[in-house]
Amino acid sequence: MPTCNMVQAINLALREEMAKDDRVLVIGEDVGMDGGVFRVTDGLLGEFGPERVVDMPLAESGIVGAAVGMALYGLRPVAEIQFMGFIYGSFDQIFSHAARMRNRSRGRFCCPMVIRTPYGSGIKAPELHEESAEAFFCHMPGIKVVVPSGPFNAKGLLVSAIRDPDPVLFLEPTRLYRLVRENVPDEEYTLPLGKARIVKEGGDVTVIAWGSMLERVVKAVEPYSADVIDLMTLSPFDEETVLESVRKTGRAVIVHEAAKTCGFGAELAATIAEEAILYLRGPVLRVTGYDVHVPLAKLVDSYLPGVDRIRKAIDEIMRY
Amino acid sequence: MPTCNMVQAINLALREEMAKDDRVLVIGEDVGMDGGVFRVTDGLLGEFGPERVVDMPLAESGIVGAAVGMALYGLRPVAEIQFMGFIYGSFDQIFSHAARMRNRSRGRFCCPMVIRTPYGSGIKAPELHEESAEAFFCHMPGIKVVVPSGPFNAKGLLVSAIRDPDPVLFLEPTRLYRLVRENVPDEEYTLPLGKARIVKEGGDVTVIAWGSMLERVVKAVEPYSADVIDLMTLSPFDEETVLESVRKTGRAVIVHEAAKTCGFGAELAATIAEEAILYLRGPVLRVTGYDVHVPLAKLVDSYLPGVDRIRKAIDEIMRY
Amino acid sequence: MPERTIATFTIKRLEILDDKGNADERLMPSLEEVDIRRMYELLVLSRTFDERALNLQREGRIGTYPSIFGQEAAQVGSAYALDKSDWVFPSFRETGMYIAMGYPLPLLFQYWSGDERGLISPQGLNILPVSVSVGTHIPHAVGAAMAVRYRRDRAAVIAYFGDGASSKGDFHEGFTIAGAFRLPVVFLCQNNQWAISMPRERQTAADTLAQKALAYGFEGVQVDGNDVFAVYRATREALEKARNGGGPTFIECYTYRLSHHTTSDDASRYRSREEVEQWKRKDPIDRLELLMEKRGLLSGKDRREVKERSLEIIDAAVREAESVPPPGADEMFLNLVEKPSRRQSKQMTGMKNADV
Amino acid sequence: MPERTIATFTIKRLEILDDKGNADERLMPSLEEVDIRRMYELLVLSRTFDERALNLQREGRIGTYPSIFGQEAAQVGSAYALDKSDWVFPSFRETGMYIAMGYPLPLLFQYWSGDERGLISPQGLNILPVSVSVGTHIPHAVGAAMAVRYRRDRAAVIAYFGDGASSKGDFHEGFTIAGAFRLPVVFLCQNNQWAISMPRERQTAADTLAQKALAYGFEGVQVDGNDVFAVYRATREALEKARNGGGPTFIECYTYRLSHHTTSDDASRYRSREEVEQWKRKDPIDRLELLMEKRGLLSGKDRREVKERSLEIIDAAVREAESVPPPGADEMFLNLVEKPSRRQSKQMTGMKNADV
Ligand SMILES: Cc1ncc(C[n+]2csc(CCOP(=O)(O)OP(=O)(O)O)c2C)c(N)n1
Ligand SMILES: Cc1ncc(C[n+]2csc(CCOP(=O)(O)OP(=O)(O)O)c2C)c(N)n1
Ligand SMILES: [Mg+2]
Ligand SMILES: [Mg+2]
Repeated sequence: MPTCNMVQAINLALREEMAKDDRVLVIGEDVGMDGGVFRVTDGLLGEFGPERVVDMPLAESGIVGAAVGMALYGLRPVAEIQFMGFIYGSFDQIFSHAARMRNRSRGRFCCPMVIRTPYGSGIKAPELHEESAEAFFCHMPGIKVVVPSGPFNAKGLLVSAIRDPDPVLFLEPTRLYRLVRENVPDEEYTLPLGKARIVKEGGDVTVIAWGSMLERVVKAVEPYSADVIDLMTLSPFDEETVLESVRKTGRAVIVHEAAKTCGFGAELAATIAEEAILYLRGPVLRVTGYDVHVPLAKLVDSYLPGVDRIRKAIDEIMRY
Repeated sequence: MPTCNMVQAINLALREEMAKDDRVLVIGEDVGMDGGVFRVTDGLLGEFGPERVVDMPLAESGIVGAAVGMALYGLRPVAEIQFMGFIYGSFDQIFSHAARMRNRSRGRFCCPMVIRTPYGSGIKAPELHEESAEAFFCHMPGIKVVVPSGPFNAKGLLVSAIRDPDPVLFLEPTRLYRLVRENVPDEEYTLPLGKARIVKEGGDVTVIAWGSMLERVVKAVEPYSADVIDLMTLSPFDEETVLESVRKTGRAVIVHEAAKTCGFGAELAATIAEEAILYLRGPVLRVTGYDVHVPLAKLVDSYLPGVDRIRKAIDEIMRY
Repeated sequence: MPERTIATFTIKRLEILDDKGNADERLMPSLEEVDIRRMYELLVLSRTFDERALNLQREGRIGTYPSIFGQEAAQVGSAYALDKSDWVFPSFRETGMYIAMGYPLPLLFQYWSGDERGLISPQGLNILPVSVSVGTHIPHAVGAAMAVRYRRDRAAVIAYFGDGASSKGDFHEGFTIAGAFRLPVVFLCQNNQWAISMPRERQTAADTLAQKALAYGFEGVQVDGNDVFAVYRATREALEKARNGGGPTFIECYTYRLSHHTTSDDASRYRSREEVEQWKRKDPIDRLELLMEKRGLLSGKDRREVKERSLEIIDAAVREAESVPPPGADEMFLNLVEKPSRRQSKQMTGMKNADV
Repeated sequence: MPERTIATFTIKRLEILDDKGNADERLMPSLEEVDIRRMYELLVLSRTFDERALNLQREGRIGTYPSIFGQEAAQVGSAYALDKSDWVFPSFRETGMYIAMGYPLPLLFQYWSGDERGLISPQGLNILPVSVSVGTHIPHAVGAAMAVRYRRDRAAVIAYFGDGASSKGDFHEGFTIAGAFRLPVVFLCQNNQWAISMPRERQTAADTLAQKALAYGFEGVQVDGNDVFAVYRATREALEKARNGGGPTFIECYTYRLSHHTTSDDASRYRSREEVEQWKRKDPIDRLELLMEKRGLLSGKDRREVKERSLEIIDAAVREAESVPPPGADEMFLNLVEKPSRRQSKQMTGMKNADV
């Protein structure tokens, strides 16, 4: 069982699925010869050829739209958007089409496709290279949103995403791409979409996070007995696991790096306020990015929720 | 003081602002000769000529992008998107540019512009003609989101939006366009952005809504003593008014027609759960559209929160 | 600026049948009499559908409807060139194409009455659902053509759209990709001179839409869109080219929207009656009738019979459509995704129980 | 298909200065010796900036940086044709344009080190901030040109972008609008043959990018982008045409990206060293030096002096940039909107007090 980082794990998932299923294709900008700007698709061109690893013109809407067309025809395209900040140009294709084709045709046609994109802060890149725009896509019926937090779950979740009969947005936290290595089986395994992972169990407080925030959350909860939940799938999210934990601990802290207002944390807090309020001892706290645009390198660390801010929130909620 | 419907009130606001300020232009599809598909810009072409009432090619991204360019140059364009379902094609321009220009240039350039668009259900139109996608835009720092609920406030809010130094998305509930008439002064008045309106005061429960849901909310609360809050501006929303009311009543119900998950109601509920939880007697309830795509004419009424569903929620919360 | 020329291009126009009913025999596609008769029937059936739909709308029996009046030849002529197994990506004004492809007429009425179930293409027909958002379906046709190529299938792909769509970014991105990969796709634009109130000349400064293909390195051609033979011929050749690896073709059918944009529109606000009258003289059905009469393919009796038969077909279709029980409210949760989420299922149950 | 021709088009290419340093005198724009010398200085300064930026990046003193190596003539030549009062909409690879327009160099280093404040154009210069999202700034230039027209100003507007950008939908929508309104805007494309790893030939099947202008009904021209005189001349004429109501022009500067895409890229993964070496022989600075030497405008000593002076300017700029204290954390809340919301203000205060 090889140990690999998240880039390698995702690469492995693509490789295995492509080998197994000739309907699976990879399309995107610089995914071929270059192997992707993060090298996630490295080697695929050599292994599967230019018909299955397709370098596309610089046209995000066209890329997603073409993936929709491929999926309608019966293929299972995996489209890469080079950075999440460039997915906005394909918003219309995702929401008006990918997410609605099954509905519009009453099941006659569907869009089994994955959109992969590097996501989130922490690489000190230019503007629009560090976006965490997950919440937009969680407000779209018809599409799933998945965020892995490590190499092992990245592979298992991506395989499930590729096999899913409906469109899946797969958000890869760039900060985690090469941060840790884990044992990642090169035999087949899948992780179910829509199921959260309990990272750590405890009785006093529930902390909910995903992607690159997990690592900070785990540090922040050290002094406490906390349930740490890694959602992994944001849409549909694992309500049961969240509510069960909150009903047990009576305290909830939500952590994400996106701007606070209307971030996905709002939905979590709202769900808790609707379904578990009688169990709560105190307010549902959100530790998030501020309501600003992700700043450039010099300030990005001040923007991101750090261990300190998360710890403070837990300190605060523990006073109830 | 003429009585007018919302279409006329908006028309009046445009007319007055254009007469007063030669920086104000109207651009969009069919806004000229045709006067807009809802006749909102009727007569403006005749009064101000084709340089200020500009029929644009069928290109939503180009329309918003051109408005950005005009605003950067010092004009105050009011761009119309023909239906909210077609705003998705300009999502990138709105979020990557209009909302960021001031930030990106550190205040050297800014985008005083308005995007008007008919919004919401209730006119039995084809697919994508009945979208209520407000929540997306409330997650965007740098842009305001306004929803009028009647002719009088439509005029006052639109004038404020046009004069605002930053971009404003102005969502016009199509169902209300011709539903009621109100006295609308043809002299100048403005309503401040970011300030909610208390439609009705009461002690037992707070019901928060906006746009076309208000009318149903007012009917639904009849048997109760309720605070009914019309947010009018969703971003930034009037936290104080919301929290003050909820702290008083201890019960909160949020009503909107957009899909529930990650709708703007989530942010409201989360804010209440964060800032006023100790005052709450029961859960924060959301009565919303279901997590599906707005269905066509035959089913749209089943999709929309009706008076019954809203009343049920109030009945339920009153049991606490 | 004195410089050297590095490229030259030409754009051509194809016309076969003029409005007096004369056909250019050198250009005439090889069609049996039975084909010509069938084309005529389809044209009349399309127009009859359209007339009935406008009436039904006025009576409140269907919703907003976009008339195809004047565009029948562009739709029937192109669809007649298609194989059943081809993949068709329509916009929202394609009744004539649906009819020529053999789509069940009751479904069309059902759809326009506001029931999504009207968009379930029968198995064996690869007609994608109506795309309301102008031009945004073009990349889907391109993606499907990539899939056809990948699968080494013989199918061709066709996308239908209007002159207004040619301004959308997705038109450009789709065309760029189609050209770059030389894909088996035909882009069929019905330039009906108007995008709601926007006349073609103000939509783009290009003299023809056909020349837009030059930007993408493939062929663009203008055809008389009221000439069912020219449309048929251009489409058939483009489809053959596509199937033989010759890459995409952009066909601009030069035609006219004789009616309002939709039943919600009032075209008198923005265009002259004279313009409309002028175009009425170029009616695609009239000129085919003239040709058929000259060739002894159509008597006065034939004409009446074709029209009566069309009326019967449409009557039956309306009856069938209106006998379908309305969808249950839970229909909106079905076919949203393969497996509804826990929350969606809860909502569906809640809806049935009239919960919050 | 035998049809009649309804339109013909030609695309031209402008070259003046060849890589041996010979200029076509008939095409040579009227430039004083001092202009030629100034152009040379700007080219050298641009390259010197670029070299230093690459070094600083390696030392970790600035972030990701996109080199302009090889494209200096396209940038300096075009910017030299601009008036200070013109409006410039750059993409992200425009250092040479900034330098030729007189943008403060320390600000550029500040920006590339990850400090937004480097994008505050001095009053009097209408250079918009770097647009990272490829091609999406094109409609802004178009809107500004609409405003120029509306204000009856003499300003012209120019948008800079690359070959890759020509595939984006916003390129199309912007060009469509610019053509439809005959706006005073110049589209300057640096076709440097690569969009990261995507070669120009696979970006689009069009033989030239210049011909894409045909789709929009205005002029497109290809120029040798390594020829500062051709670029200057084409831009100046296009700007004059714009100012005189002649509408938009699309200029394709045919050039080459001699370096990696950015400092994060490794171009050896996808292109051959031979290709790069071949293009090095077309270096835009070398050929200008040859011409100047032939004309007695440049001695070996002059060359050294220009380079030394450039190094000094860059040294000073780096020093100044690095002496600027880093932004305070509240900078991210300032200039977000004119008046921060209550929530934003609370967050800013909270941040200062290290609250949640
Ligand atoms: C993206 C988008 N923008 C706007 C509309 C509203 N709208 C519907 S049809 C239409 C005009 C379409 O013109 P054209 O493409 O020429 O097709 P035609 O209606 O003439 O068949 C417009 C603006 C839409 N449906 N989609
Ligand atoms: C919309 C968008 N998609 C993808 C990227 C990532 N990216 C940055 S530059 C680039 C290539 C741009 O090529 P070109 O337009 O030729 O400009 P050049 O880099 O050659 O100057 C890509 C794909 C981006 N910045 N914006
Ligand atoms: Mg049209
Ligand atoms: Mg390039």
